[in-house]
Amino acid sequence: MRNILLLLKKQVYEDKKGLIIYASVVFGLILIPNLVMGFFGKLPSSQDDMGYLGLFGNLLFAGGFIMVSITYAQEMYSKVKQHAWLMLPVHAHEKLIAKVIYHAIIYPLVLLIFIFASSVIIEGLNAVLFSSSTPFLDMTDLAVWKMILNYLILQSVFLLGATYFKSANFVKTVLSVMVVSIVLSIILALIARVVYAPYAQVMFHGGISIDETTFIMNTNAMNLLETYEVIGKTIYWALLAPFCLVVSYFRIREVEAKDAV
Amino acid sequence: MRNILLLLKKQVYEDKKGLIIYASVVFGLILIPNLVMGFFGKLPSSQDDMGYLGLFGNLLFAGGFIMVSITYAQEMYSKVKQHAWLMLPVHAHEKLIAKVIYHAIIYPLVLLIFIFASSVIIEGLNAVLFSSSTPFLDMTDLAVWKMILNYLILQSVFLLGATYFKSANFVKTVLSVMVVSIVLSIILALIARVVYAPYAQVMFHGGISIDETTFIMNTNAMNLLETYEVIGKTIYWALLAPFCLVVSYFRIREVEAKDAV
Amino acid sequence: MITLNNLHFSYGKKPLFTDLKLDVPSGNIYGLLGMNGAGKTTLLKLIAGQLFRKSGEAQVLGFDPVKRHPAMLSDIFYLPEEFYLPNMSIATYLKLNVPFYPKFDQNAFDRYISEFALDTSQKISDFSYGQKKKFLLSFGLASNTSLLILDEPTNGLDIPSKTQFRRTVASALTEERTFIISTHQVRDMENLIDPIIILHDGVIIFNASLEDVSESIATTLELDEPQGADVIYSEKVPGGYSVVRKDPDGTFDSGVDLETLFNAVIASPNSFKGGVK
Amino acid sequence: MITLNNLHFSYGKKPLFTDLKLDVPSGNIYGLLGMNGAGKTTLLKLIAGQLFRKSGEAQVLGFDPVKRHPAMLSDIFYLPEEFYLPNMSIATYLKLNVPFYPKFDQNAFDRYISEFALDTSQKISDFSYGQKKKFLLSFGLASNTSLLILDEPTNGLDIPSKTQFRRTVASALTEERTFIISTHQVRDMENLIDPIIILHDGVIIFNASLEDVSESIATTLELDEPQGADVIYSEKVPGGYSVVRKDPDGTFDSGVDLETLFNAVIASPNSFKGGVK
Repeated sequence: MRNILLLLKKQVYEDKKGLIIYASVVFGLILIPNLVMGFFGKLPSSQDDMGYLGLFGNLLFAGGFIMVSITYAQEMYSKVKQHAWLMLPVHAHEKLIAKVIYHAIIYPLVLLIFIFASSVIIEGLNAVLFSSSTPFLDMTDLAVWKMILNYLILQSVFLLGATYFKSANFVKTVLSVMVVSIVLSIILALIARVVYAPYAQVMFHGGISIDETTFIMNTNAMNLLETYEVIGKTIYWALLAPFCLVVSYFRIREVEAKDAV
Repeated sequence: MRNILLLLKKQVYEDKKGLIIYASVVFGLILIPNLVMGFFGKLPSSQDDMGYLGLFGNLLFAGGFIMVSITYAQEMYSKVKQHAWLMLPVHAHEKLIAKVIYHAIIYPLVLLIFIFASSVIIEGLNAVLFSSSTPFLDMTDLAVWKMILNYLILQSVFLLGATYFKSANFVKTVLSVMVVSIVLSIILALIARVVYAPYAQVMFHGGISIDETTFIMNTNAMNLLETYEVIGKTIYWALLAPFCLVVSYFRIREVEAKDAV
Repeated sequence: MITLNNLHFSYGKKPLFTDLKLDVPSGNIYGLLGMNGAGKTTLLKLIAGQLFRKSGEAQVLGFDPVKRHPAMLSDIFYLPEEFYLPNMSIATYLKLNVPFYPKFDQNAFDRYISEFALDTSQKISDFSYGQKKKFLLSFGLASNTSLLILDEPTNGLDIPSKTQFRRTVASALTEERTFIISTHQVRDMENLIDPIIILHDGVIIFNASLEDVSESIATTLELDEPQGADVIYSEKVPGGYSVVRKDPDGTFDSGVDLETLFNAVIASPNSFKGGVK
Repeated sequence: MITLNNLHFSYGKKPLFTDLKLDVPSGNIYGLLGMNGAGKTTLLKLIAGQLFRKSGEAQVLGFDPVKRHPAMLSDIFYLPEEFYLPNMSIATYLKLNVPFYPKFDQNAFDRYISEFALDTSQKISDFSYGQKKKFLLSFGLASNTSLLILDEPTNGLDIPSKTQFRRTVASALTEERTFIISTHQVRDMENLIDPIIILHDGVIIFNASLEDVSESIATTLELDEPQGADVIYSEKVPGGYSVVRKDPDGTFDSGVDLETLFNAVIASPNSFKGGVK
């Protein structure tokens, strides 16, 4: 626990400059177009706060995935920095947990507070300068927390990519996800063809005569579909992240000096 | 001339591996979804060849801008590679011209031929496997050459960014272009307000009584608008690229060892 | 302290070490010598747990290095040839890194820093390569780790700093500490490194203290080409011949020139006490 | 060959050189010595046109270096401490780079490559640091450029390679060629570098040939702490004192120990012929 806190402190100090730049750029990118639109009297109507929510979502997903991708490439696989990574006297699981806390928990919460604070400042300015009154980012909005939950799952995929690939891990992760999705959908389509072939035959070629059998079979098919949905959801919500974490842990434990690029 | 040819040869040899990877990834990204869609019998209809044209456009602009950005960051501003860049016995203008020929002329043409060849191979496959017959990329399409002309102009902006900024030049170039656009549009809007204020007053507050004066003034306003359009087009088509090239030339001539990051 | 036995290691298919043996007791400054590509840095990385052996046994400070146990890592300081220091002040660096090294001694650190004449107000990323090395060395020495691994520590140091380096390292040696210094700059290390370990073609062909060596041989500078059965090795140098002679009776009262010894060992390892075929 | 006059240069606001003067005639192997941060590499980069002076005059091979004229660059070979080699074979590297060096001699290149025992079938990016250095050195020597600038050339070379380096560079010297070797490893360079240039605090405090120096002084190793008015400098070393004495009559018939000379010059530059206040 002590080591994890020490690692988090270290990470924050070492990332400080980059995070300040990141925050300034984001704030500038909200502020400047806002001022321009305010100047031309074209600020959005008061009910439309999708702007902040959308911005939060974009920064959460894109920013978070990129941060996860960069951190391992720069520390674990970097020729000059890997030495410090390997020699730091902490367990592999402590390194992983510290990074996961940093990217999966601290980052979303800090980002949420930051976007909220930015929205307060900017809408305050709008109210004073242009007498406009768009609402702030609504932190109690369920959509916000759904995004964060999905981010928690999906960032683990990028964590796996970042620890698995030695170089260009972001691009390779995206490509791998694409390839895996395509292969999975082909397999699912084949299964669907095989499994549902009899129902499909009955349904499409059985004419309009609805007899008892068809009903039963259709009910079975619906049950099957529901089963698939449950399986899919379980895999996504319960198994994907732990799987990615465990594989990442083994990569971190087994990384060697010759893996640096 | 001899030096420029030698530089081009050097560039091709040094980029060879990266270019082969790039080409393979692109080809794979066309081929795989195509096979999947073919398998499910969902290939696009025969008249729709926007796919190849759009792909060409995306790769031309995004790929080209990224290549320009990377090349200077990796050679002129890289701590380890800058030494070779500075000590190579050629003039600064020869280095610039070789890079411009490589990125602005060779890249679009090779990409065009590559996408055309890919389209031939893939549509050939489609015809054999799925008896589909989408047309190849049409190299005589005016849209292709308009894209290339626009690319010629716009890549010079990224060239300027790549030579001007020592680090993160791609991001900084995009941000600069955004800021410049915003500032320009504010200035233009202000000018428009000042210049057209009398016409606007007449037009909006003069009621429905259309007298001779209003007509003459409106004609003048139209002439002014046309003048602005001509000015804008001249700046874009004739002045932007030479300006960027000249500034880039001076940056290349004046880069020093202490600029490396 | 360090025991390697039957160690096998290879990059890809080409084996670098087959059946490497090494036993390093504590309390000395070992000099690890070898030609480019002999595997000195690989050996250091195997000891530090940065590389995993293919087979064989290894024990470092009582741990298997591949486990990278924090208790082992916090008792090792490894100064590599290439390193990175973050953009922060010395004080911040210490605040973030000292907690991982329980035996760290702040007073000793301050002393080393002033011995190496480092400016504590400067950011460590603004230091020159030589200054960064002196900073890391101060940190490592003050950490009081049992094992210090230094890879080419005098590369990049100027002449006065090299003198200071010799003095500081010599003064930091205790019974419980072990230094392993890998270097080509043996002349910088004269009178510092004592047991000499020579790695050649993936084998440790020499592992002996200079005292033992000088009991049986002598290195001399002679004007004429040397003759006689007692000549083990000779090479032409400006001003004559550097000669290694058998000298079991102590006829020649001379120190051992490390460069000549190294060349002689590479040429015929089994002529030396401590040398192996 | 090289003339610098009134040279001013600074990084940011802190001036490094104010009013630097240097005159380097051709046909020698100059040794450029100085402490970390003295500005040795900066001086080399100013000569090669990689940095621009703030004011003053500079002429290198008849050109102003800031112009970076191809005719000047193709007559300079500069081996830096850090370098990058692309992922290709030696043959491809030569095919792409030789056309820029009109005086390149393929036979000489093959000879150097075999002297340094480099494997021509390997890709140059797979070479070790030391091998890459030997490859670049072979390329530079074979290019027959009038000026060769070598920054710490023996860093990373093993003991046999250093010996080979001395031999190869000594044999490549002609009347028309000039070497400037910047180094801290002066013991690797003994009997190679002759006019010694010492840069200290942004000023060239010493520029003289060793022959001139040994006419007026001698460096000796003495057992007792040296006394007498003729002692210019002394330092404690293991086994006694390294002493620099005035010796206008040639009483002491000894060579000049470069490390001791360097320390003595830093301590009191104006006691030496060739030294300046």
